[in-house]
Amino acid sequence: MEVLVTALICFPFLWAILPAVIHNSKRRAFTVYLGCGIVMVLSVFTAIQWYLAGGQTLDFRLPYQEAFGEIFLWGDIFLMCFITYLSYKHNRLIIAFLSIISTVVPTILEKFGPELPAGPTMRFDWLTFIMVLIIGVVGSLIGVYAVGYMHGFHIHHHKEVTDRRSFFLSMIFVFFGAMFGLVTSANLLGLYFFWEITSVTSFLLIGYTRTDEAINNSFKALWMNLLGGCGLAVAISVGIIYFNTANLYTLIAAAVKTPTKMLCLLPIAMLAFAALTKSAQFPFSGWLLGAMVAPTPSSALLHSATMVKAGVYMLIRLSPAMADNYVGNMVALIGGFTFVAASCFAITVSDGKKVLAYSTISNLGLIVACTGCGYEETIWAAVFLVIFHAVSKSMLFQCVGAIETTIGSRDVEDMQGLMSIFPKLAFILMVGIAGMFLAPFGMLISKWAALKAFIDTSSVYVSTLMVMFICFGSATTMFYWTKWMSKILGASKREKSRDLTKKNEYISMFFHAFMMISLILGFPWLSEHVLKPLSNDMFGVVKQVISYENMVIMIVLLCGVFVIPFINYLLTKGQKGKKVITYMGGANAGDNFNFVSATGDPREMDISNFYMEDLMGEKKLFTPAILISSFIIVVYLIIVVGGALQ
Amino acid sequence: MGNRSVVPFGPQHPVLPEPVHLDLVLEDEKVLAAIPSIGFVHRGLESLTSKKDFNEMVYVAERICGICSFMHGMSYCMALEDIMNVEVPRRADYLRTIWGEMSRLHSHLLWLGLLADGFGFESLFMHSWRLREKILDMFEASTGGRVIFSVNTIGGVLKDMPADMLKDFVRQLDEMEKEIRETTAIFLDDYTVKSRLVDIGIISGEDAIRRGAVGPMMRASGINVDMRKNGYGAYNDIDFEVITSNKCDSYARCEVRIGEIFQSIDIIRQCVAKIPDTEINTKVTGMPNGESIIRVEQPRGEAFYHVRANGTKFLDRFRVRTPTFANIPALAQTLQGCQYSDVPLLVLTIDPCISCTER
Amino acid sequence: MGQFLPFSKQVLKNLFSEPATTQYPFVPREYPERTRGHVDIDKDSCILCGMCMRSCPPGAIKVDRAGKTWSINRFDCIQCGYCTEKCPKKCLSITPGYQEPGPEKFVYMVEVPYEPPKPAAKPATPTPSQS
Amino acid sequence: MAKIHKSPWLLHYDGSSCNGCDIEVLACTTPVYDVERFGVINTGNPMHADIFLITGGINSQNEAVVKQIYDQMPQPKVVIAVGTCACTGGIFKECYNIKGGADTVIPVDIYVPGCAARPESIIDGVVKGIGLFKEKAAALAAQSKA
Amino acid sequence: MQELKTDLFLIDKAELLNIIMEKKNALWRLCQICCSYPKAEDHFEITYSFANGQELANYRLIAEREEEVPSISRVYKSAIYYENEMHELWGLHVENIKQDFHDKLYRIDVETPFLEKEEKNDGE
Amino acid sequence: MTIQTRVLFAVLYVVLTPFVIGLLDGFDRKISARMQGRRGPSVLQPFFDLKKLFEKEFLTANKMQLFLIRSYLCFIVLSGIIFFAGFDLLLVIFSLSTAAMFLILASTATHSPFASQGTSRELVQIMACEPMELLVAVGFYLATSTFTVSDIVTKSPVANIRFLPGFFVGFVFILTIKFRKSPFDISTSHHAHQEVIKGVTSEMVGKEYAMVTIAEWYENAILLGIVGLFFVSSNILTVIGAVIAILVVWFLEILIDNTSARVKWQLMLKLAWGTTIVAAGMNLFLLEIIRG
Ligand code: NFV
Ligand code: SF4
Ligand code: SF4
Ligand code: SF4
Repeated sequence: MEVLVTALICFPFLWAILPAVIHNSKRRAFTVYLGCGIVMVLSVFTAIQWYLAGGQTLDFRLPYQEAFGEIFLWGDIFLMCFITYLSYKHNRLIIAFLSIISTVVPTILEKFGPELPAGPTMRFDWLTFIMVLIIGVVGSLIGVYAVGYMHGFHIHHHKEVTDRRSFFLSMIFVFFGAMFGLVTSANLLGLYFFWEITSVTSFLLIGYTRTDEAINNSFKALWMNLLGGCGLAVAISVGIIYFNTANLYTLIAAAVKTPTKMLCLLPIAMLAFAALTKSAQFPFSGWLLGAMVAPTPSSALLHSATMVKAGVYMLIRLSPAMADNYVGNMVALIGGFTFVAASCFAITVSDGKKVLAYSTISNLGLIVACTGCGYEETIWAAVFLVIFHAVSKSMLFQCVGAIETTIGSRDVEDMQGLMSIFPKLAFILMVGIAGMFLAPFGMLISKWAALKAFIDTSSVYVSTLMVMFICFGSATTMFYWTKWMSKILGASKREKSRDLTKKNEYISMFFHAFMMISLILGFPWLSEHVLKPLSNDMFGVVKQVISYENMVIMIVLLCGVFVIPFINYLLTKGQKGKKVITYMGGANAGDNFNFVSATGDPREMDISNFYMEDLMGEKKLFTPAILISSFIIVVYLIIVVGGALQ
Repeated sequence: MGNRSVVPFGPQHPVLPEPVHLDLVLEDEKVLAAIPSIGFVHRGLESLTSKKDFNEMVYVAERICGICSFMHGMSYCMALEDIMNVEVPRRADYLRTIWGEMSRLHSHLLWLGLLADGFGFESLFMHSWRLREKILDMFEASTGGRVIFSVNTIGGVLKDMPADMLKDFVRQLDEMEKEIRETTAIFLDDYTVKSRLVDIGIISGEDAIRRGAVGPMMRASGINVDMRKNGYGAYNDIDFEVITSNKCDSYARCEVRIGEIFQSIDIIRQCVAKIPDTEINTKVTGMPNGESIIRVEQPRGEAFYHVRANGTKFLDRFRVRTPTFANIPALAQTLQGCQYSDVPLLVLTIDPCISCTER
Repeated sequence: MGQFLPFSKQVLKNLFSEPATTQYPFVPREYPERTRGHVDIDKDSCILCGMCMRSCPPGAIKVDRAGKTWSINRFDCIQCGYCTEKCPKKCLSITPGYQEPGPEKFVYMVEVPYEPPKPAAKPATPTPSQS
Repeated sequence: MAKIHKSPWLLHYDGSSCNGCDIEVLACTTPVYDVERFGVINTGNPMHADIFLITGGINSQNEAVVKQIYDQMPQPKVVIAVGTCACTGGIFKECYNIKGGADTVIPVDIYVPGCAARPESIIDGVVKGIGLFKEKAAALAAQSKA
Repeated sequence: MQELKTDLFLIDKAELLNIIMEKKNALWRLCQICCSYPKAEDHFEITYSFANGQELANYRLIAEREEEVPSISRVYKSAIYYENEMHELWGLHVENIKQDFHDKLYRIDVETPFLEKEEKNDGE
Repeated sequence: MTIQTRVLFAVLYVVLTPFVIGLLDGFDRKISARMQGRRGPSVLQPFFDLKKLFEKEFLTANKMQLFLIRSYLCFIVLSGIIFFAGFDLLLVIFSLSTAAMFLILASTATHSPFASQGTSRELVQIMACEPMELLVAVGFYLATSTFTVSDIVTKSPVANIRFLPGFFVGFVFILTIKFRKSPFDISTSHHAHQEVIKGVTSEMVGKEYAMVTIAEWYENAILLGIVGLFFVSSNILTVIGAVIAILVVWFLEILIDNTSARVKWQLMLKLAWGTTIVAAGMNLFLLEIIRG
């Protein structure tokens, strides 16, 4: 096991060198495919190995742990220097400052602070198992997709951007390595190193095109993530100074044992803070939106489908320590608030990628809220959502990217009638959207569990607020997804044209769709054999989250969603109806797309959805949302820090 | 195109009984641009002067519109009387005034109903129209027609109203007044109604003048213009105040028209009290030769009659500029930036009469 | 702000009182005497002068002097009453009761018993009306 | 009291009338005449309508509109021409822009004369239309069975 | 400017815009523009009517058959309907109307129906 | 609840709803007419309408519409079965919103201006109602610690309205939206004409429209059922109270329908959410405090 995990972490880092040095595009593509294949196989193999071995929590040290420790240390320092250099170059000293603080403090403590007991530095348990699978499978599919996409990006669409694909592809591998490291580390120092790597790689990926906007956004991402890094640094320092440990689990255990002691909560709060920044919750959601400038889906989906999961992963880890305390309340409120606010913003934007970005933030908000609650049900729901979200988001991003290549726009309004011109793309899009909000799928089950749990939460205020957040959030979520869906199914204005989507993009997308559907179908199994042991591990109780009865209903609904339309489709196929032009008050010019205008000539009819910018537009509500969420965070942090210092 | 909709509105549309067409550019439901189109009821009846002689034209003029038909007939006759220098008997003037005010009453009640229909208040629509039926009954009893009366003739009117009939009408109007007051109060007080009218479709007095608006549209913007003050018919004997409002919005237009309903009732009462006992028409002979411009206050505002005769029985030019025609530019302005759901309402607040407009 | 549901008083009153609806097709309607329903002819006094035909704005009346018929297309008549005014014999009148709707437009024709006193008793071309 | 139970939904379109007939059509739906007694609803949407009440003599601009609306009504459907204008063109038939009568554009089933057609007369027309509608529906059913 | 009868003045083309501006600045409202073609006189008569309160003022412009008349739609926006109508129904040439419907204000089959009538009558 | 009773209730629901709600609809039209001073149609009119609609020729602008509408109907019935067979209330609401999605897809499939505008408004309506619907389920959970309808009925010793007055007020408020009654009848016009003609149903011809009508009846049955749920307890006699309550609410909706103008969607959204937050939110908060 140790070896496998080490391989999992080290392999991508090493493999990253290959695309960087190979410049022949065919051969480079081959290396990337191969690398992704290996990563996928390796991760699946590791996971299965572990599963077959009985699914016990494994605590272990890496082989050559000391050597790794040194690498981490110097790696941290290298990253710090790198960032300092860049920020000096671009005249953003505040970033250098953040970076230096967050690196220097733990480093000094580690070097010169008290000697820490040598315990296990890694852990592999159910959550790791899931995360490894997500990163391995979804991540490597993204890798496959990226090769084709980036080819199209440079060769066909954006000739003006310098071709730095070698760099891009190798960064993807670096990223995999860091993510694997992140989800397996138990030692905060190791975790911190990987954490910083993800921040920096994402910074580099966002700035890929080197336009002004890209550079600005990349720095935005950087400072927000570094701020989170600072939180992590504080947590490490507190851990080392007060608890004499840098082990995540020790800290969690301490907090679980004495939830009323603020000092114990402090590192948890700091870690949670870091996680909030990483998972792009309000007020730190800006960076994820900014990330959308990166070459369309590849990096965007890296962020939405995988990187943000780092934050969520951390919160799920922490959640037993957050049950019914200040930290938990803070996280839950931020999550709930983000859920509502981001879904409101998602209504007001029409750029497909932006909708996806906001919906990511919003869904993550729901997950975060679940973790903040810290009950078995919510963890169950949170993990469930993580899985669904990863698959469907990755699929959606790829799909929007492919659509952009094909129809030349990623605006939702331009996807009118996609179903009849590019049915394959539309099908994938539909599956993805359905997976995000339709009746028996992921979101719904999680909402169900979350509502139940929040009603039972002990804090009256939090409970009331959270219930409201969820109720309103689910209404707004429904709005933007449905309007998108209805756009796709509408009548099409465009001519059929050639589908420019690459084969490998399709392979990746269909594989996702397949996964999605099997996840949906296999959800009782998943619940029974993965999620239950998971919450059992975390809380030590086995609880049937969803009753047998409801399980049956959900399955009935599920079949309903597929079977009812299908049967009806078959039944109505033979119906003969006379074709008639649509009703336009008698002004139809004869083809449903034009009407007789006021001047007597045909004029093209356009139909667009509601965006409600006056009501809940970014311009109007973004600043208040940031203020409210900052307020929540600041107040709770003051409570915790103040309490700890007393 | 981004998130803009470009959609047609009408010509066939149940909110408006008459065909109106607009090209709308919407953002969500906000109207960014609205281009009205007219011509769905354009019959070209001004050209009938070459086919019908000036006497038959009375009946054509009446059929410009079924709502303000009486006044069209009357103004046409007034124009020809002016050209031919005919003195109309005083009683005929009074009768014309009474019928004219009854027309205004029925037109305003009709409008109130349509407005209620436009904002989805079905029972209020039904109420207003039920009240209006009584006026129509009065019309039928006095002229024989419900909407087209054919009582005007060049030189006076064709039918007289006996004194007891007039008394009976006044009695009926007294009874109705209470009911009308109850019903119109809803337009002015109800929360949901107000949410649809207040501050919607604002047009300032100056803008109204610049765009040539007339009638209640103008008076609701605080401009005191009423052709009745020119003193045609019996109006120079009647005592009345022009009703204006300074709110400039849809609510003000509603307010002004409601005020005019009661004003009309009052004018009818005064007329009945003062009506002299003379002939009802004078014999007219000869051919018209000359030109006349007549302005009459229709329910919807000032109607502008321009008649030019050349000494034969076929007129040279018969031109009607109806109030709705004059109000369309003002309407186009109020439509800018309103909500989609306000579109029919704003169209209704000018009290459109397309058949008048397009003749 | 305005009042909430101020109309409910009247609405409830209506609910419990007799509706205003007439029972029309089941109970026939009574018309006031002046109602202009349709044009009737007193065929005995008609002299087939054709005045009505020439004055009718939509041209609904046809007078056939040779065939001795007077006919009216009631689907074309606009009940303006101009013919009744113009008729020298005042044999036309406009009376309550309207033409039944139906699937076909038809012409109502009466034979006029009038005997012209002598041929060419009338001028061949009528002078313009009302000079 | 005999009842006429059916549910013919009306569509009313003003094909260049003077308005007089239109307001009388509307008056039919209001309390005093209340055609809803026969299940009549004024829908305003051709897709749902059974009876097409057309007023006015149809001008050139309206011709296409009237045809289009007529085509959008599903069978069985009945067209009623309301008012003298819609029957023959009436006083406007000599105008340069009037086609003259609704039957110049679409087949008309019932003519309701009158200027303006009285509500009673319109009700009679509608009741006749309902009868015709029944027949047409039966014919359609027979046809679809065959 | 020459007074024809009460409130009716004959003006020529050069005066038109001045008068219009004057009226506009004094906040008069445009009542109507009427075009006619009296058989006997064989030219267009275009009558512009303005009102202020109860006051009325009419100005008449004489134009030959093919003569171009300046548009006042840039001063009085509401004039577009009148001017388009004159152009469409009478065939009067109005120079650059602010919003030209190009004979589609009323979509009629007959071209300039009012003038054709005149011609027919002339021929009789 | 035994499986037999569940099946029985479900079957009763499927079979009786069209008759009961159809009749209520007929009375609704009659009462509305009387309120407007008219005589109104026969109470059986809704059935005549349906019959006629099914007999009409089938015209279509887009073939897809029919199967989407059928799916809509099936889903509504399915949700009703879940409700009346006594399963989870929250799932009923979720599946209702899934059903609504089919309606929306059906109406946009045609690319018609009025249907599309109506659809957008329909979406706003759903968005306006959904929080309150979910909160009703939450309320019942707070009062009875279960989402399951059968348990809510059998386990509550007294009618839950005692604990949930705020929820009830909020729910009755959004019922006006759900029943498509006047102040909020903005996406389809059941009454007096409006700018989007028939909105969502503009393009639905004959049997399509009939199916939508039936689906609405089935949905109304569920909603009225939820109203009843506030009033029933384990005591069987409370059913009478529930029926009376349903009738009163139903009459109230008719009254509101006849005494208000249609408002704009912005105001509707604000009012609906405002009421939800104030009425249901306060009640929720108080209940939470009581529960500790
Ligand atoms: N009042 C009036 Fe007319 C006239 N003239 C107007 O636009 O209604 Ni038919
Ligand atoms: S009433 Fe009028 S339309 Fe009828 S026949 Fe007499 S003149 Fe002709
Ligand atoms: S005008 Fe009188 S008399 Fe002469 S034909 Fe006609 S009906 Fe007969
Ligand atoms: S028949 Fe008479 S009332 Fe009816 S539209 Fe024609 S002119 Fe008007």
